[in-house]
Amino acid sequence: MPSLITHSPILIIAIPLAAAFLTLPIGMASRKARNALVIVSLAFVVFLVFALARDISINGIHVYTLGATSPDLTIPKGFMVPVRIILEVDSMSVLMGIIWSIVALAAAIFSLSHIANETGQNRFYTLLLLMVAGGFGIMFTGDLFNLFVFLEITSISGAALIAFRTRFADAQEGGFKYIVVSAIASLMVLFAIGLLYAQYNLLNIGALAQVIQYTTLDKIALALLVIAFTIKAGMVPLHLWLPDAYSVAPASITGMLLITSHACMYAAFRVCFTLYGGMLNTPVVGWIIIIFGLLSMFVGVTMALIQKDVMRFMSYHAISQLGYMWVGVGVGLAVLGNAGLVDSYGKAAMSGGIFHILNDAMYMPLLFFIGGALFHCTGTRDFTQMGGLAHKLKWTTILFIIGSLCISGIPPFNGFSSKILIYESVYQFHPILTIAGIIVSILILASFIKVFHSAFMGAELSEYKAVKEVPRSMIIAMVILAAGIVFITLFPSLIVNWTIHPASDALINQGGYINAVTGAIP
Amino acid sequence: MEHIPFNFPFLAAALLVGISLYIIIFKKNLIKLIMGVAMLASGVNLFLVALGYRAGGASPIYTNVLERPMVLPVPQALTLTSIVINVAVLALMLTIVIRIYRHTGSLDSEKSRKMKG
Amino acid sequence: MLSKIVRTVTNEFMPFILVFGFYIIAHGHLTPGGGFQGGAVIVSGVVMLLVAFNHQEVKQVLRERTLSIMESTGALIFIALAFAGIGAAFFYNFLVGTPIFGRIPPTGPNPGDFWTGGVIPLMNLAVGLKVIAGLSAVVLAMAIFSSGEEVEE
Amino acid sequence: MTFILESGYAFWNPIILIIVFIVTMVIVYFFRRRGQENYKKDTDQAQIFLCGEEVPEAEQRHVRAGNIYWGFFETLKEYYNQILRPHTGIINDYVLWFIAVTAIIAIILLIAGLGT
Repeated sequence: MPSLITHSPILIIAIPLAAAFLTLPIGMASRKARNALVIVSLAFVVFLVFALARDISINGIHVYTLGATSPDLTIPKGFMVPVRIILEVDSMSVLMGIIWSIVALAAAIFSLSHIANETGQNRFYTLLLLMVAGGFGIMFTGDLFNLFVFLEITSISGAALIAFRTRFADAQEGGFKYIVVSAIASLMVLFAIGLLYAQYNLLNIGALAQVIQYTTLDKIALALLVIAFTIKAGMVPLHLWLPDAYSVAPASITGMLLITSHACMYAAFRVCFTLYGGMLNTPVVGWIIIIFGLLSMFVGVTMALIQKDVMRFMSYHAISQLGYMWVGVGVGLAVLGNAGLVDSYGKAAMSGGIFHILNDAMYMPLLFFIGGALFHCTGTRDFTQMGGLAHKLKWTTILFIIGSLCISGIPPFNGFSSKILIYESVYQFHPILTIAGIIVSILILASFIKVFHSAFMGAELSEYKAVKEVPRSMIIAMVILAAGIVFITLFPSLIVNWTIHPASDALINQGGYINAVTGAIP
Repeated sequence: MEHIPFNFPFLAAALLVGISLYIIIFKKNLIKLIMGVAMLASGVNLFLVALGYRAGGASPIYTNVLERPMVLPVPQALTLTSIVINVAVLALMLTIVIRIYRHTGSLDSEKSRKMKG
Repeated sequence: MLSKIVRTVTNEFMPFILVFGFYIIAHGHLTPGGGFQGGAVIVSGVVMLLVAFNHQEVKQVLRERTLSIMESTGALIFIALAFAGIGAAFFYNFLVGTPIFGRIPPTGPNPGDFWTGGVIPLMNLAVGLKVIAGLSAVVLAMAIFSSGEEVEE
Repeated sequence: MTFILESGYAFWNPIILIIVFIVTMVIVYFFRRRGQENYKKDTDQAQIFLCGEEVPEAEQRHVRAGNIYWGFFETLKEYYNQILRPHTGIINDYVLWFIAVTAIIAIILLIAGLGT
């Protein structure tokens, strides 16, 4: 057991990777065995992530060096700097890992029946598991170049999965847009890595953070990195590809793609706080992040109001929810240079933003899954044609009510508890941010009332007489996420104290991240 | 490498990146767009390789016995990884474009806009 | 299908391409090259076959199912080799000091000893297998696609 | 303690809200029970009265999503015309936005991001 935890950072990445290549030979023999393999490996990963999280909450940052004689030997004998690939997991990374593992498991369970009638299912699960491995890689790596590699793994498998249902022309288009945007963004990340490597001869984030100077080239590298991760996360005005790609993917994949957006957001925060943290004494970068967040909140929700496609509607809401997190964490970044302000409200704002990531990762995939369930039942994504579905889809209706109350921040659901943390702390930085947040919240509620009324309420329509309740595996997947929502709703303080506050501390504590890699060497 | 000399490879890399961005933004043919992405990748790769170059350096292979300083091998390893990844990206892009062509019968990016707004 | 001359030349060249590709894969730990490069060389031979012959004929030799299994096997060998070192750490080079590829070369310029590198040559072989299968499948799929024929899953 | 979320200025306890919600529901139910006794289901009392007009079928009465919030969109027509303009659906434009925003942010950082 102790050695399992010691090796857990790499096992969490390697087990989905190994399972990905096992699905093909096993799937040729038996479909049931393949499904069991996928579910069991992902469930084991969930277990490992929780064990790792417990270990980190006790022992602090977990460092794992690949290929060394001992996993904690970050700097080999005779070297002054880390040369090997290093995984570095702190409280923030492991929080993202928890989110990703739960959503991936739910998405795999949802896929069992959602894509049951498609061809090439073996490849679907191969790509899904590759995407899981890539996502964990983004979250856990302590090395800039590996960040790029894992980003590309996630983008390639994500694009292939978006275009997976080859009979739909729009799915091909969405997949193409996604891969072009991702490829260009990744190349920009590589360019920025080149700029940093040219000056410091280092690729490790911790070691780079120790020596970084904030020269002109560093500023350009910062702009390239932040904007590349921003477009991958899908913030306004760089969000244009996001609804196109999300609305055509299979619903289980849309839920996972949302978490890859969160992962890219995490990467942007990691670059801002850990890599450049000591240099950012001006609030400029913080304000850039806040403005992206504000624009996303407003444009996302107003664009969602006029949508007719249910998945597209949810995608715009996803953008608007990302805005809350950027505003919360951006306020923390803007006051980072001032220790007094960080203590008085900066840290609280960051906690709110990070708590909102966790909440969003529970209810947004749930809503995407419900969109997929509606598509599964009615054969259309256009909710202006739906009506009276509550008569047939009882479970789905209840889950939709939970999800929509959460996203609009209605007490007592968890969406409210994170939004109140953001509102109260952000108000002291600038009151307009809180006002904007509340207005957007109202618009979100209005738009969900519209969908709920038109799709679920009303008399039973004749064209949907034959609709049956969605298959059991879909309901199980949605109930897993809903159970997460209920748990966070009932125990907000337990979650905040156990995961959220350590996560925001980990982002602020640049020295701790550096020390974990460079150790005693000054 | 405290100081990067202004020399030719960087100029070529910048030129490649510039041309490829022009192609990606202004050419409406999807195949040309993919060529633009491939060129962008080449530009970035050239930039990376050029970073590791040292004037008069030998290739970093120990089996060629040369008593000269070697160029940095790390950027070459990075470039190689990036090339491998770009092969996968390009193959996927081309496959999807073939599918788009099957569905719409056109390679114009202005015609393949089923989703907007 | 191209003329008889082209087909004959292709047939004659194929063994040389295979040998050269395998050389690059096997000497990846000593000279420039490795799994991907050698695999790409061998796949260039597959491309030559596709040009000289019809894709229907090539498809009968390189079945999609075989290629998939080859690809998965290559990846699994790679991951298994990485897992095998987990006694120390993932990717640990556990073959150093053993008779298989275990010799330690002298530091500095040396003529190159094939039996060095530990797991690296083995990993190169695994990667080569994967790249050969994967890239062949890509090239074959493109050829079938562009001929307008529908691919079966 | 595990139920109470301290935000620094106030606290938030979901259990209190749930209890209040349940109590309110009980009160509402109590008042509802005291409603008119003479209301009967399945009689003409339950029929819809539409100024004497013929009442349409249940299916026809459903208000579809396209008709909801019409006034809101009519008021914000100018805003929506502006905001829909970048949403062209053309991949080239997406990349143009990306490059333009990168350039702007880089210039902002070079001018204003003085750092230490």
